Amino acid sequence: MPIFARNILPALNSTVLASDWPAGFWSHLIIFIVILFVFVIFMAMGFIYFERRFISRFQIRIGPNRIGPFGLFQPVADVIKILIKEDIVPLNADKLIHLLAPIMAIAPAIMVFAVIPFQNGAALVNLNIGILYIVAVSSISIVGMVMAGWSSNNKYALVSAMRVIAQVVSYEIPLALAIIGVVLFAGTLSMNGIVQAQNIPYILLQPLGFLIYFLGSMAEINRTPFDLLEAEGEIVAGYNIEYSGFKFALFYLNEYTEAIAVSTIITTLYLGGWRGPSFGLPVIPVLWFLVKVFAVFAVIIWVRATLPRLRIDQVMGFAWKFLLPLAIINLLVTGAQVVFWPVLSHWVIVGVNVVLAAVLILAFSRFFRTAGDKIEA
Amino acid sequence: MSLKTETFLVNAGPQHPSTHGVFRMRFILDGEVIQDVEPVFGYLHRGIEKLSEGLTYSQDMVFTDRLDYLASMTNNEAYAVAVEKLAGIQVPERAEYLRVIMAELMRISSHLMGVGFLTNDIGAFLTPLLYMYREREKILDLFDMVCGQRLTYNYMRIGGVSQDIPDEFIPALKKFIDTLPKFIEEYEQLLKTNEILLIRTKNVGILTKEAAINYSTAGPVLRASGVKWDIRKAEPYSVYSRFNFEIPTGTKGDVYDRYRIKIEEMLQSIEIIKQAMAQLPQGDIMAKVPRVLRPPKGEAYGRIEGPKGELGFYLVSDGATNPYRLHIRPPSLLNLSPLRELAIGVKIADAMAIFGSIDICMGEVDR
Amino acid sequence: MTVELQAAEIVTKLEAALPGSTVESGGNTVVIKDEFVLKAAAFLKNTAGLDFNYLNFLTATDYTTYFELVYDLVSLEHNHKIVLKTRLNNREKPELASVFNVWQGADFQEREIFDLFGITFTGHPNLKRIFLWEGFQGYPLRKDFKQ
Amino acid sequence: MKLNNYGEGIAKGMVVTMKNAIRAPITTQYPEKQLHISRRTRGNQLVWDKERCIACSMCARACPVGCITMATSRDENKKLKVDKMDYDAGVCIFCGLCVEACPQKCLYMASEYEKSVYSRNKLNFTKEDILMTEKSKPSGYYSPENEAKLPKQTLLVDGKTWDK
Repeated sequence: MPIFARNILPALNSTVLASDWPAGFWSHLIIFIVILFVFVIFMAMGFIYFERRFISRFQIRIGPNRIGPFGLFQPVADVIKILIKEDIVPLNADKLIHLLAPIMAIAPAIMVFAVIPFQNGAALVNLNIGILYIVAVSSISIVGMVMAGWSSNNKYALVSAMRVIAQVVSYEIPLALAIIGVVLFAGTLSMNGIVQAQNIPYILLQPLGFLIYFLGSMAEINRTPFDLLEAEGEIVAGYNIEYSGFKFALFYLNEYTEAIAVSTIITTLYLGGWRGPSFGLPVIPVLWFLVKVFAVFAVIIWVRATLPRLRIDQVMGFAWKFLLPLAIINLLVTGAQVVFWPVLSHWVIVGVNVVLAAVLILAFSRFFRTAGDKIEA
Repeated sequence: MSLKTETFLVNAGPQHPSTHGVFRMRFILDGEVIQDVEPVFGYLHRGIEKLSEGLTYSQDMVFTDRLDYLASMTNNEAYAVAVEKLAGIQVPERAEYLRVIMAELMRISSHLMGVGFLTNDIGAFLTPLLYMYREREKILDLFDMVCGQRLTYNYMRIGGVSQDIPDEFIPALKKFIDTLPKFIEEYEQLLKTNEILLIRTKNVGILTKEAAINYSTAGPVLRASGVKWDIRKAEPYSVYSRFNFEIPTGTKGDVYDRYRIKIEEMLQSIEIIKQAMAQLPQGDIMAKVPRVLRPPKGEAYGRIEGPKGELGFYLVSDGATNPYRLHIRPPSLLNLSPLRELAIGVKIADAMAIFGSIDICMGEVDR
Repeated sequence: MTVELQAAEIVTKLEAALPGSTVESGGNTVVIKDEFVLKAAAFLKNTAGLDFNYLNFLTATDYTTYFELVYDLVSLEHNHKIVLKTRLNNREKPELASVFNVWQGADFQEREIFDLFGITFTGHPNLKRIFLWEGFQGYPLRKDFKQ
Repeated sequence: MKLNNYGEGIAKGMVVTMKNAIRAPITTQYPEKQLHISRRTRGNQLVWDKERCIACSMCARACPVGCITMATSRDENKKLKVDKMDYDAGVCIFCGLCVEACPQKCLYMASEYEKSVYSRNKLNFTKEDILMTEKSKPSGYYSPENEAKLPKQTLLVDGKTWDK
């Protein structure tokens, strides 16, 4: 390390990156990583608070309002409480994997934020393959969950781990296909580039793609109606049933980090990211970004407050029989539009795509047919 | 190619989020599919039948509150009906009408809980349940007003009811009955056509008509399977013969039918309460019953239609102040008997839906 | 309205099919000999016109010298009912044929009687204690049970 | 082909939940806001009017769980008097049968519900503890004169009182 630091780092700094990074590569990196971590943790606490308050409104309750003004410090109290709990490892657990699992789960979820543009160019790294990086990294999280499920030596956890593997792997495919539609329109894989290309939000240009991505990502982060892996009515708490204390806190944080990640990705891909009337002030785009993120999360909460849970075979069937064909059709249509009518006004395409989405959903609604169909996973 | 697999045993309960109390199911699972299930209970066994033998007839009333604690009023009524049959007591008109009003309110409340917990079991995060709690709370308010408790009412007495209703009861009841259909309509919008609810409940856990009869199921479970059997019509007790109401029946006997039956029955109960309110006579609320009741030697079986099915008390008297034998026909326990047959071959999630749709109360199962 | 069938009517039919099975009768109650329970149950269920397809409840009473088993039978079709009773005089080792194969609703109720009265039902597929734990001493609903 | 089940039911349900989200919550903040409970509440305490009591022990005999222990003796005028009247609120099931049994109507349930204690033996009350004083709040259970004195019950059906 000393040799590396003394010789190679300055070389890197001065030669390769000096021009791009005004404060020097490493200081830039460290500062921004710290900012990101703080951002993620604060956002997670904000999300926890927001979810609890908002869902209680749907359930005609008040929600946590005791600690601090409007109960704002409730998440802080929860964190303190959870951290001072005893860390219990089951006797027959695979101790090493049991320890590594939460770290394995949370690291990729935080890594996603490296390429999220909070403002024009304000990302940790403006990768030119940003979206590809996200797709690659975000699916590593499930390895942690599977490790947790396996190492806990608990049958509920094992069932949950099996469910999460089947579910997340299936939903990766329609998810990626839906993203390609956006990429085709934007003509770039860079997250910042995609935002810059959105003169009208892609939710209008890609209504079907948005729907597929939204549903798929809800399955990916295991929210209702796809929250099979922690279906408390069936397998109690799922993969993290044998976790307590700090390790459980990491899983809990992971759950919300993934929710934030998905909300930010949806905001970036479909809702125009940081774009919005800025009135010439430098902070406004970040605010726009946050408002959109919370709006997306509000919809997710709304869905959670309303819907029951699907069964495992129905979840799998939904991915393969409903989302995947739709995603492929969407991709073909988008490709055709980009290749054959590149000069056509965007608003015409918006109209065509909205109508097409409605027709396709109606046509595929036979999936919800209830007469005696046994969909085997 | 075949993989070598093996089944494994999973315990759901006694502490499990969707067992409605301390109930345990031992699943033998092949992956997600249930190969065998054995219901295990007795965790809440308090020996009420034995305890009752040691106390007087009027004191036993308080134990019936603790049977099905979501429907204490009807338990009270069933016991009172049985003892009255044994001792040959004629109940005054007004008391009968009050009993009908209370029993139907209790039925609405119990069915609200049944539907709410069913949606909870199939994964709706508390929302429909909490909406239904709201309506149940209004009913509990009314009960509280009449008898001073929210859960263990101890309202019915042998030969009548304990206290007359206060003046503000009827206006409050009217208000509640008028607004309830609106809220039920809201639940219908929330649940009736919800696609996810449909695919989770339709064609799941089909209990055929023959099986339902053979397994001695009762109440909504039996009616959902298409058997038109309701004690209120089959053997009208109290003043039920004076009211116009329908007995809703299902066609298939799946989870969805069991859910629909409960909603339909609530609407019928509203009709009964409206008629009972209109006909409510003035007069006594208690028959002349000796302070220490000594029914003649003999036995009697009194039954009513409880929210969960036929609830009956089989009493044997040897002429003393205590019952010689008191047996409870628990609808919850008997409705559980088809559980094993229904659950074999389905996935865990469906088993929970089936279990939720049977709508049991552990206080009554274990007694 | 549920019709309570007169016992005399049932007794004649039972005696015709199973001679010597009934002990006494009165009101809506027929008392039969314990060895005829299974046959009488099958007869009552499968005979046209009777069709007692619904076992309403099944319970037992301890009369200190003998146990009395009560089968409350209902026909949902004809809406009539009858009470079938049988008596067991053997207190040490009471045994009775299970009616599980006639009415499956008897499953839990027979287990309950086994648990609380100690009456063994031969032919029951899963006869074990239902409420109390294995190894509990005594049968609580017997009158001579002392804690 | 009949087009159904395309998500219409889900959308309807979402509208219902949103409609409820705009409504006022029905829960109340308990210690700050206290609702009027039923006038006939069978609260967790007994109130005993010593003056009217004839020491007949009917209450103790009516109790199904035996939480009232009474000991009586004759005084010099051959009148019964209460020596001991212990009431164990930890065993009590608040059925109200004792109140009903009292021929003199000198025993009341209390309309109190904030009686939690840290130790179970603090729930054993002697006759001095349950004695009727100015502070005790007898409820209207089986006692119409008390019922008339108590404030009217807050009802969820009425709505308004819960919203404020």
